[in-house]
Amino acid sequence: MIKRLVSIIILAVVITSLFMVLSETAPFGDDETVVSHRYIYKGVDETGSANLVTAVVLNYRGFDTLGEVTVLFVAATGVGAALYTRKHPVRKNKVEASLIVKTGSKLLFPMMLLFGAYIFVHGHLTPGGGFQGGAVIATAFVFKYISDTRYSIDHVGFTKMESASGMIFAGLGIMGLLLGGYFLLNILPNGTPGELISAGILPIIYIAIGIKVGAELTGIIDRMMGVEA
Amino acid sequence: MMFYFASAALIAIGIYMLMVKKNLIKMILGLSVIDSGVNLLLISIGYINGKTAPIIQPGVSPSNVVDPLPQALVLTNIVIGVSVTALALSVVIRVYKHYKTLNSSEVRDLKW
Amino acid sequence: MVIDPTLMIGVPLFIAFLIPVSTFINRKFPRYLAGGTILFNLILSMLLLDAALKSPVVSYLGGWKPPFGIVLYAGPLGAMLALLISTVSILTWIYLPEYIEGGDKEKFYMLYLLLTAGATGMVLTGDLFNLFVFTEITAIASFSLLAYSKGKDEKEAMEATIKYMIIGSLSSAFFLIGIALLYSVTGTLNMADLSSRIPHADPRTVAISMMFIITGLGVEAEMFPLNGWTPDAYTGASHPVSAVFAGIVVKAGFYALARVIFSIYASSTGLGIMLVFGIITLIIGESAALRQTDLKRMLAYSSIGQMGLIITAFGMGTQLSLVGGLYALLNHAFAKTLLFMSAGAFILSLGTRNIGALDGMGKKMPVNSILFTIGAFSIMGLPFFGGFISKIVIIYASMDAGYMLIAILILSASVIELVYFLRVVQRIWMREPGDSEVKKASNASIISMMVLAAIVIVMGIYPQAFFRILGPAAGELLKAIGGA
Amino acid sequence: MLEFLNPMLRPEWMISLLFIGALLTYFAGKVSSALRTTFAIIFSVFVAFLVFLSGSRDVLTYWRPSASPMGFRFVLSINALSWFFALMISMVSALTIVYSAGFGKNTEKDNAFYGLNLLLMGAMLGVVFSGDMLSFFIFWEIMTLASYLLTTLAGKRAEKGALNYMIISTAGAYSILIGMTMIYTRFGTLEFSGLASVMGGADPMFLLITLSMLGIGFAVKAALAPFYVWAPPAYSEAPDSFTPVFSGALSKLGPYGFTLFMYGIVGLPALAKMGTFRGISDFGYIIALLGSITAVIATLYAIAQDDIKKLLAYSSISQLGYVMMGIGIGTSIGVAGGLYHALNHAIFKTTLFMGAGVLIYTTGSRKLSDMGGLGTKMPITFLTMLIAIFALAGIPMTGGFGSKWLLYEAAIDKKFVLIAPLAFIASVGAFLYSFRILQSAFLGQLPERLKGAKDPSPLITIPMLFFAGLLVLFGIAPGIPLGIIASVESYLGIPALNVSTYSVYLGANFGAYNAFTVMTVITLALLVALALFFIAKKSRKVGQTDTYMAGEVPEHHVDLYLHYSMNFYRPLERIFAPYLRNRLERLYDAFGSGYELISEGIRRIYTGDVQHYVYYVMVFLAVMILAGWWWL
Repeated sequence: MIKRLVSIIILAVVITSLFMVLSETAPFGDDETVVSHRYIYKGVDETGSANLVTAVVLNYRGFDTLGEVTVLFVAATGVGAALYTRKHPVRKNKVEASLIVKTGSKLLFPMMLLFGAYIFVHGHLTPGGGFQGGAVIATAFVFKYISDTRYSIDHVGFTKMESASGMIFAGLGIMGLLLGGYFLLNILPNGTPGELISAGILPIIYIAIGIKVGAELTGIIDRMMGVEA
Repeated sequence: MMFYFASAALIAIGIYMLMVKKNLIKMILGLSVIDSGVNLLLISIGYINGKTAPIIQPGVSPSNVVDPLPQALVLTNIVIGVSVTALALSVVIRVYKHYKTLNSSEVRDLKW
Repeated sequence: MVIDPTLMIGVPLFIAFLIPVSTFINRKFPRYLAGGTILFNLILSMLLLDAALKSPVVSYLGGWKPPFGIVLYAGPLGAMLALLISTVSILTWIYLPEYIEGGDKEKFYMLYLLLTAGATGMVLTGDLFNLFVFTEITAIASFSLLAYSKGKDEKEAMEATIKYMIIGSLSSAFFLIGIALLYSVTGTLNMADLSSRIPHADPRTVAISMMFIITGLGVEAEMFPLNGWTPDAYTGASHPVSAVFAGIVVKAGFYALARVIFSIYASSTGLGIMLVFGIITLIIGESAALRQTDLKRMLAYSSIGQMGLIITAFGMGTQLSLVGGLYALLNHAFAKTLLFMSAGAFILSLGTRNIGALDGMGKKMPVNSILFTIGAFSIMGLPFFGGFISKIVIIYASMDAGYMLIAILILSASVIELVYFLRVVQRIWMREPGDSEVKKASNASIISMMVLAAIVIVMGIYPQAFFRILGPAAGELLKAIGGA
Repeated sequence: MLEFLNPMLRPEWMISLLFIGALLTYFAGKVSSALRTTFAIIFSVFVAFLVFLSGSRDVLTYWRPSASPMGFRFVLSINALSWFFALMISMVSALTIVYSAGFGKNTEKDNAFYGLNLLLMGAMLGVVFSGDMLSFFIFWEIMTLASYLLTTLAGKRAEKGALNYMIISTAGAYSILIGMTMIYTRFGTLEFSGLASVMGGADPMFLLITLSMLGIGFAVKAALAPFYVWAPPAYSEAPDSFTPVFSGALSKLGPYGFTLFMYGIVGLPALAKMGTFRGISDFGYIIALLGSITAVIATLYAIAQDDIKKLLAYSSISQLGYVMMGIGIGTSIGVAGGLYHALNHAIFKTTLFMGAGVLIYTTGSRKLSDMGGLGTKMPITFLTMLIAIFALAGIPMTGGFGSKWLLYEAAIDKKFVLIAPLAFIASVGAFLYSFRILQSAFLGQLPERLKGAKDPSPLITIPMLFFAGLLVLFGIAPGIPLGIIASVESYLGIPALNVSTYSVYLGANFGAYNAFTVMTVITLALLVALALFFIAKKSRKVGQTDTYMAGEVPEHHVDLYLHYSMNFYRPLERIFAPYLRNRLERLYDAFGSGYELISEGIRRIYTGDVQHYVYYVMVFLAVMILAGWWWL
């Protein structure tokens, strides 16, 4: 009990101060944009992306995103390293899924893939983007795993896809450096904001990210499915 | 204001889980909860009263959108959170395999 | 030739993504791809340091001028640390093949390469959130490398990983809260921009955000109450990973802490915290090492102690103390890497981490024993080795700044350090060996250790070469805080 | 004739020659052991010769390192004081290297042995030639490191001694470092010449603190109470062919440091500002008192030793106590006596340790009770050790008499009722224990197994004979060393002693002491005694154990048990035993184990439970936030 009491006191200190500081100095809903001012007012012209979040994520702060992709990549690799077993994992769940799940997943699987692709292809226009789209794609494969006890992804193909898409992102960055002198420089024309083919390299990056994230998350799930606990 | 409160509460709950719960999976969940709290905090900081999502399209003028930067940061942080959780869970699987327990105070071969 | 700091991050990332595919061609490929990339980084960082000493090399990511885009800033300090990271990385790369077992080797090399890239990013970035991202890359790569251990060490490795992950993730959450608070009052993330806006921002928020960030980064920097993970992680990790932790991860984490306190907050309170907790870390670390019977754990505690020394030196915040602190940082990076490597060779051939098993190793593994001794002597601060110079400079700096008590505490801690290291060294050289056969370390690992030993000795007998870099490097940090 | 050597008579030459020689010697050993030994001898003897030639001329060398963060320059200088000590050191080191070559061992460790010996010699010369505190400190540390490594070559038995030596020396060196940085931050210079002009003006409190800080470091090397605890194990367990340097040369750096800083830099007038006692400064008085106490305590321990090296180790401590007493007193006679005794001690203790090495080599044991009757078998060793023991006991005809005489005079002159009697007691004790060596090792009955003992090779005996010759020379003509010491004194600003070759003038109260006259009288007296002995000789030569073994040859174990060296001074030991129960060592041990206990507690902080670590992080954060809230 003392433990809980102490932890509550500590938390009270930390959280109260955090809350007080926030409500004093940055009242909720207050206009405090400094740097973002430019993003908001010039973002569309400068990047050609209607979705300002995408403009920030992929263009102004594209380097963060490259890092983010790397983080996921590292984690996927790490999961693989942590769960490594000498012989290739064999899935253990022998419980057959019900007919509804089986049929439903067969029906939904292509649609989910398509929806995922839609999300990352339209990342510069609508809410969402590569990460979200990738997650949706991974969900589609989860469906597969649930419905079919013997299903397993094509590991080699997924690895190739994952690597290729990662290299596209990093390669675009290096290309920008070689062609324009700046890493991750937008080397393609911006086009008309609001159209599908616009915003320069942004859609390419988001497609790459989408494939990569989808492959990686699926890979992680595949790894975890195969573990004997 | 609600959101500040909620995010502070989420962070507090997460830390409380870390400090009190002995189950490793609950501790990892705690980390996830903290992450959500931080994400909410970031989003709330970027929120501006009465404005809409930062997607410029017909009917939305630049003077009428919220700060996009914190949202971009949140996007990054979500991915980081996912990565950490995935990795932590897979490590916990291995820990359980070796220790046959998830109690954090029994997983202490390394000490002193 | 384009000398651009982004290449030091972009190329390793590209190659890391390439590695999984390359295994389809040849199993040996990943190792050489990783090594080649690190070598490329090494060469680039040398050129970068050369350029940075003349004028800082700045790179705007995506062509956006700060504060709108992310900027990489390679001053003398950043370039020097990048060089340090690549050097330690390449030497560990030479060392490591026989010390990692099990698993997919290509995964190890991918993670290893990404760790190097992440740490390089940490020391070069000029953007606070980008610093967070690279800290995470480095941290998650460290977690994964730690979890990579297979075979009989797996149990301990997994335990260490989960501990490190929980503490590390908690700390990164605090780091992000700190960033969020700062953003809420300044509206910017660029470090230079932040430092110019902070004086006009609400002091209380700034102070609280600083506390969060110090807590967040202090974990990586092994600052005292935050360093619970350290001994466990060093003990549980495979030997090259321990070496990389000491040589790269902790150094980059510490640099991030110092950078935030010096360049962003420019706060004397922050320096005071570093000073106080640095000295506590030093004493706790050295004292905890005194009674260790586990070789790697002893080195881990010694590493905590050395980090305490470095933090203390930085906390004093004078030009001289920074030079001394940086000298100690370099010395510790090289010497502790060397120690972990040679300890790894001992442990590999003995099959135990127990110090008691080292009796008479001087006769059985003479070269490795000499290398271990060199590392130990350098950490102890004996003449002819780098630690000696750093100790003199730090002591002089602390006396000069009027901290006599600190100087006395540092020296007392050094005496403790001397005791436990000499106990091991004497055991190695003065006892009679047992009968068991030992396996000699491979030539490659011996070569990489010899290079480290040579660096440490050069640091001890020709310090001017290093002072020439460290002077401007310290000046770079001090500029923000107003010269002192 | 030797003009071509003139360009080499510079400190940097001598030191770098030795450092390079150290490396060359070490690597030459990988090729051939003969080459290695030759190298070692050539380098050390040549440098010793250079030191001898260079004389006390003032040579200064500057070296300003570029890009150094502190903005200083390194200075090396040869002056009267440093030359005197350099002469002593190089003589002892070089001849000890020659001596150790005589043993002709050929192990891997010998490479390190010779290399480190040269390194140590270079470092010691570096310490005395340093003209600024930073190089002083650096050389000091190199010296400590080299001597530590040399001690560890002895293997497992030296483990504890070496560790303690290194720990206490390092603590001492750090104390010097603090004193040094205090001075530097106050005056902005580290050069002795610059400091000498400003230190005198500093306030007494500052002087007291800095001098104490530096003094602790020097006292450790000089094995002054209460810092001597490292010395007995380290001296006695170090390799036999290193101990001569260890005790003979290295320990002299302590007195050197005191002399340099008390008189060379701070100066007598400034010392007097700190308060005086009967005309000498309080600081000096305390040093002198500590010195005399050390002398007595160590002597009492020495009397009880059966281990020859341990006995000599305690004797070293005791004799260094004398040296410190003289230097502490700080009058013209006192400093002269102290420095002269330092020189004598360097010579006779080196000889004794060399002799001890020979004895141990011959008998295979360090126990005096395992030896006996070797005087006839090893006449040269016997003779040289006899002379050294005479010098140690302060018997006329040897240098030791003169220096002890000066020290007594210095103490009596100032009417120190505490110090003078302590010095006398220690002197009597010195006679007792030195007699024990003589009696146990060389006289008495020869054990059966030592029948084949003989004098060692000339490489070993020549250095010993050389030193013995020097002692006799100094006994007859004390003016030779005292002349140099007088010039040292005038360099230090202390009134110089009035000496001629054969006599020393000690001031109005004591008049002159003419060594030649003393020598003649003593020699005559000895001759008379010898004549009487032969005339009145009625005894018959018998075996030592005849009386109670009924003529039987004792078996070995009986031999051991009944050896006359067992319980040699039993009655004395019984008297002193209650006071000698290793009080100081126990204090140090208690401190050590106490700290181990604390650190055992500290490492329990790292419990291994991740939840506790989370607590630490959270407590840290909460405390920081509260503090931040409170500050603002």
